[in-house]
Amino acid sequence: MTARNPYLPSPVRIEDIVIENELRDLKTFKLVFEREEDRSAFRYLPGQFGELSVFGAGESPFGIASAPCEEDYLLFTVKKTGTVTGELHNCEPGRTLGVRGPFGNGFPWERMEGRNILIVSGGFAFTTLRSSIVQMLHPDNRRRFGRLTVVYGARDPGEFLYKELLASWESDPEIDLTLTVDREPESAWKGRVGLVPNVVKELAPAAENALALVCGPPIMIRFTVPVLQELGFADDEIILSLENRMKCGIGKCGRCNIGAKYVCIHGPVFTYAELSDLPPEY
Amino acid sequence: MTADTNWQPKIVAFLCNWCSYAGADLAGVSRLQYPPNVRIIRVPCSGRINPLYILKALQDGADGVLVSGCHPGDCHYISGNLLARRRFALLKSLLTYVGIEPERVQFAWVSASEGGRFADLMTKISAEVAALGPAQKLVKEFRR
Amino acid sequence: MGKQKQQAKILDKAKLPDLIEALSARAVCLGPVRSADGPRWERLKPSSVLDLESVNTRLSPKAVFLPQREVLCTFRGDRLEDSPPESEAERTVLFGVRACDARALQCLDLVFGPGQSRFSDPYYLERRERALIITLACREPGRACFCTSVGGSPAGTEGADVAAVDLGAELLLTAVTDKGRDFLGEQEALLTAADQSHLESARNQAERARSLVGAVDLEKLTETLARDFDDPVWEELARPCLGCGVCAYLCPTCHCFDISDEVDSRGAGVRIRSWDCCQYPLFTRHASGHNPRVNRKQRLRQRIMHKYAYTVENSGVIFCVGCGRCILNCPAHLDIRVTLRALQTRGGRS
Amino acid sequence: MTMEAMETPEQRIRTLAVELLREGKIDMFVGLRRGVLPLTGTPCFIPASRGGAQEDLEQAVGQLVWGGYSAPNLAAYLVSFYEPDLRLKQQPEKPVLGLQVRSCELRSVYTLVREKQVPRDKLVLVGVPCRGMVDLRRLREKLDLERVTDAVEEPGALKLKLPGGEVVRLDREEFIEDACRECRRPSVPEESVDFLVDGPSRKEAAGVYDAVRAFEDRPVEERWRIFLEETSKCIRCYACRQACPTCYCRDCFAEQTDLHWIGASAELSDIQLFHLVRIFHQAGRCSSCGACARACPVGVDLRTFTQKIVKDVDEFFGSLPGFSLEEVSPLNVFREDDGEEFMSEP
Repeated sequence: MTARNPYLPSPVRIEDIVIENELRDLKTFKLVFEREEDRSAFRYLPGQFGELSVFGAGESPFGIASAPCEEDYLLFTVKKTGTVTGELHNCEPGRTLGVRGPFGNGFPWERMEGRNILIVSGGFAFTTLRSSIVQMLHPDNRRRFGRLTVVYGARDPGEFLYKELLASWESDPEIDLTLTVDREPESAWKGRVGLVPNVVKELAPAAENALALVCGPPIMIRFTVPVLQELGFADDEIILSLENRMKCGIGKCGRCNIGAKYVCIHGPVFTYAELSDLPPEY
Repeated sequence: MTADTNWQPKIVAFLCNWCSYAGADLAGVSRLQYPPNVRIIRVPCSGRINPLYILKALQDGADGVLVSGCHPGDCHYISGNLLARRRFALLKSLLTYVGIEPERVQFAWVSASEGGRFADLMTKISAEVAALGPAQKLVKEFRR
Repeated sequence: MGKQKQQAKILDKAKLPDLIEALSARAVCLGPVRSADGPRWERLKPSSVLDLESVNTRLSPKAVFLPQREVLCTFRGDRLEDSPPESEAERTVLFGVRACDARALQCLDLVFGPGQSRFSDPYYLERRERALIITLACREPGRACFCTSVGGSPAGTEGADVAAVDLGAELLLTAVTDKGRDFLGEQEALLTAADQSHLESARNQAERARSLVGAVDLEKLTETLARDFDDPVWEELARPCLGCGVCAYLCPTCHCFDISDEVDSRGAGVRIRSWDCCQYPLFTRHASGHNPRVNRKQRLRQRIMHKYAYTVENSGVIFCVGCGRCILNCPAHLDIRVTLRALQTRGGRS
Repeated sequence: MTMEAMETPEQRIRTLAVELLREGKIDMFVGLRRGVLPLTGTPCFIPASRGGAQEDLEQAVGQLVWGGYSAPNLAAYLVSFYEPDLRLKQQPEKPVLGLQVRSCELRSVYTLVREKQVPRDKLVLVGVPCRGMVDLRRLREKLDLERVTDAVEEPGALKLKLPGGEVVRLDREEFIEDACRECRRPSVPEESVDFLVDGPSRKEAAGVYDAVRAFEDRPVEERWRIFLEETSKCIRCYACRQACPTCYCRDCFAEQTDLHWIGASAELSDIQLFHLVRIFHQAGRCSSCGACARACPVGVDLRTFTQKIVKDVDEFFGSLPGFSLEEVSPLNVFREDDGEEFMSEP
C-alpha cells in the first residue's frame, strides 16, 4: 500500500475544552496531533471538514474551526446531539481522539482574493467561518482581501461561539462585525436585535466586487438568500456550506449525495447557483 | 477458550426498588453470606424491565441474569409485576426454545423482608450458572 | 498480440476437481456450490458440487470484495491498534462468475478506485488485485435477466481474466487479461488446445443466449430521468415498495456502506464497515432529526437515479448490469424493468 | 341462483372495486395484480381519480387477481397511509381505502386497528377466500423456476411451462406455503368485513404447532445449533420486518441512534438479538401469515421461531389474534393465576 489509508485516523490529544454557550451543549475541542508527520500532512483550507473519532462511539464529520495559520492545533466546535457528540462531550482533556481529513473542497479561496467579503452566519454554523475570518485577518493575508463584513446572529447573547475572539474583533478596524440576537435579551446587550436576514437587509452591504459566505440553519439561509439577491449578489456570488449526513468523507459510502454531487467531495461548499441546479435533498 | 480455573460467573441482577432491592439490602445488613459475583441494578419495578435489558446483559458478557420483583399482590404500582410475569414467561420460553440454557435467565419474587430468601436464591443461581460454565451464546465477542 | 489472443484451452469437466485441487494449494478458490437455497458462493473443495446450470447465485460475488461486515481498524480504550493483519493475503480465484457480475465489479472499481475522488480504498483494491476472475458464459438466461439492455451480454468478457464457456462435457477457457494468460499457463497440464469447432460452438451458444435475453428499451431513460425528478409517477412507483434492503443488498453494484464502532464483551474495539442501504430512513437522517430523503418516494427515486442517472453523469456508466436479482427477490415482486418502462412512458408529462 | 353467485372470486373483487371507486365510497382500492414472474402477485393501488374515464378505471381494475400468487401481506401497506406527518402542523384528510383481504391479512388489519395504527372507519374491507399461497421456495427446489416461462394455477394443480415448451403439472397442495397448510382459520368471518367474496377456502388445519413441538423436543444444544445456523444466513436487509404488517414501529429498536441497542452491522450476536426482539414484539400480534419468511431473500427459517411466540401466547394466555375489535393485547392484561412454573425458588 503506497498511498495513505484514508480510513485510518491520526491520533490527536485533547489539549483544551471550552464550553461555548450557556446551554452547555456546544464545546470547542483543541486538538494536538500526537505525531509530527500527521500534523504537517494535515494541510487544509477554511471550509473543509475533518472526521473526528471517539473510539467506541464512532466517527462524525465536523467543519474545521481553526484556521490554517493556527499551525499547532486543530479546533472543532461540537454540538451535543447524538452518540458520537454525546461521548465527545463526556471527554476530558488528555484523552486521545482520532482525526481524519481534511476533506471537502473548502471555501473558494482564489475567487475570494481581491474581493470584499460578506460573511453571514447564524447559530453554531459559524465554525468554518471563524476559520475563514481568522485566516483572512492574519497580517500575511489581510491585504489580499477587500472589506470584511460579518453579520453573526444567535438566539440570545449566551449562544454566540468564540466570545473572546468576537470581543477582539469588535475593536479591530480590519473587520466590520455586527452581532445580533433574535429577541430582546434580559441582560444588557450592546449588539442588535433582529433576525439575521433583516439585519443584512438593513446594513445593505454593497454587492459590487463582493462574495457572500453564508452558513446557518436552513431557515436562515432560506430567508437570507433573497435578501442578498436583492442587494445585487449574483447566484454564484452567494456561497453556502452544507451539512448532509456523511460517513466516509471520501466519496465512497454513498449517502451524502445531492443529485450527482457528493457533499463530501464536491462540497460541502457550493454556490447558490450550483445548488439551484440540484434536487432539494439537503 | 476460557481455561481460567479461577473463573467466577458474572451475574446481573435487576432488582425492583421496593421489594427485591430492599431484600438484597437486608441480606447485606443481616450479614448473610451469598456469592459476591452479582452485579445489582436497581430498577423502579420488575415491570420496567425491557426484555432487551436481559438480552443486552447476555450480549455484553453476563453469564446469568436474574430479574426479581415484589410477590404478586405486593407491587408498589399495583400490577407491574403481574404484567411483567407474562412477558418473562414468554421471554424465558423463547430463549430456552432457541437453545439458551434455562438457568442463564431466571425470575423470582423476593420481598423486602426476605433477606434470607435473596441470599439463598443468589447462592443457588450462582451455583447453577457456575455449573454451566462461561456463557457462549448471544455473547458479543470478536475472535481475532 | 493477435496470436496470443487465440490462446483458448479446453478443460475436460471431469478434471474440474483436479483444477480445484491445484488452485486450492495456492489460492482461495470460490465458486457457485449447490445448496437447498440455490447456488451459493463458497470456498471450493475438490469434492464440491458446483452448480453451473442455475441462472445465478442469490447473493452476488461482490461480498468477496466488499464484505458485508469488515474491520477497518481495531482499538482498545482510546488507543488505535495496528491495522488488522493481512492474514488473508492469499490469492483468490473466483470460478464461474456470470458476465453481469463481472461487469458489476468494474462498476465497483470505479467507486473504490481513485476515479471518483482523489482517494482509493485500500481494502477493496487489495482484494481486487489478489483475485482472478473466471467468468462463465450463460447458456440459458433467466426470466429476470436483462443484461443486453444495459450494455452487457450473456457471454460478455468485461471484467474477466479468463472467460469460460460450458460446452457440455468440456469447458472452453480463453484468457482475457495477462493475469488470465498466466493462469492458463500455470494450469497447462490440465488443459488441451481448443480447436475451431470449440470456438464455433461457443460463438453459436453466445448468439443463441443473447437472443433469449428479454430486452428493455432504455433509450429515452437518461433523458427522462434528467427531466422528471418531480414527476408524480415516482409516488406511484414507490407505493408498493416495502422499504427493505433486499434489492440493494443483493445488487452486485450497490456499494453504499456505513462505518460504526463496536466493542465486545471483553473491551476489544473494532471499527466496522458494513453494507448500508439508501432505502433505510436512517441512511440520510441528520443527528438533528432532519432527513433530506424522508419518505419512500424519495428513497426509491434515489436508488433509481443513482444507478441510471448520477453514475452516468459522474462516470459514464449505468450502475445496473441487468442480473435480475432485485426482480427475483423483491418481497413485493416489483420489477425494475417495469419501473424503468413506466419512467420512460409516463415520465415527462408534467 | 343470482348473478353474483356466478361470478368467480376474481370477477367479484373487480366488480366490487369498480363499484366502490365509482360510487366514491373509497379513494383507492388496494389489491393484487400479477407479478411479472410466474405465480407472483404484486400490490396494486387503484386511485378513484384516474382521469375519470370509465374505460381507464375498468382497465385498472381488470388487473386485480385472486389466487395463490406469492405476495406480501397487504396489511403491511396500511400504516404508511395513516401515520401522521410530524413535519406538518395540520394533518391532511386521510384516504378511505378499499382493501382486498384474505383471512390472515384481516387478522393483521384488526391488530392494527386495535392498536390504533389504522382507523377502521377509513377501511372498506373486502374479504376474500383463500386456498393457500404458492411456496416459491419449494418450487425452486423442484424445478428451475427462474427459467419457467409461464404458469397457470388450477384448483388442484400448477402447470408450469419450461423453456423448451414442456409443461410440468404439479400437485398444487404440495407446493403451498407452510403458513397456509397450518392455517387454522382460512375463512373470513362474514361479520368482520364489509363485503365478503364467496369462493372456495382451505379447510381448517389441525396440529398447527407440530413443527414448534418437534423443535422443542430437540436437545438444547441442537436447538442452539439450528438457531445459530439460521441466524448466520441473515443479511440484515430487514425484509422480514418491512413485510410484517404488525412490525410498525416508526423507529425500530434496531435503528434507534440515541440508545444504540444493537450495532449497525451484520455481527452475529446483534443479528440474534434483532430476531429475538422482533419475535418477542410479535407476541399477541403475529397473524401467522408467513409474510416474514416469504420475504426473506436468504431463506432463514423464520417460521419455526416466530410460531413459538404464537404458540406460547395461545397456550399460556389463551390468546390468538382474531377478527374483532374487542380483543385485548395479552401483554396489556394479566390474570392472578397466570402460570409461574418458570419462576425460580431458592
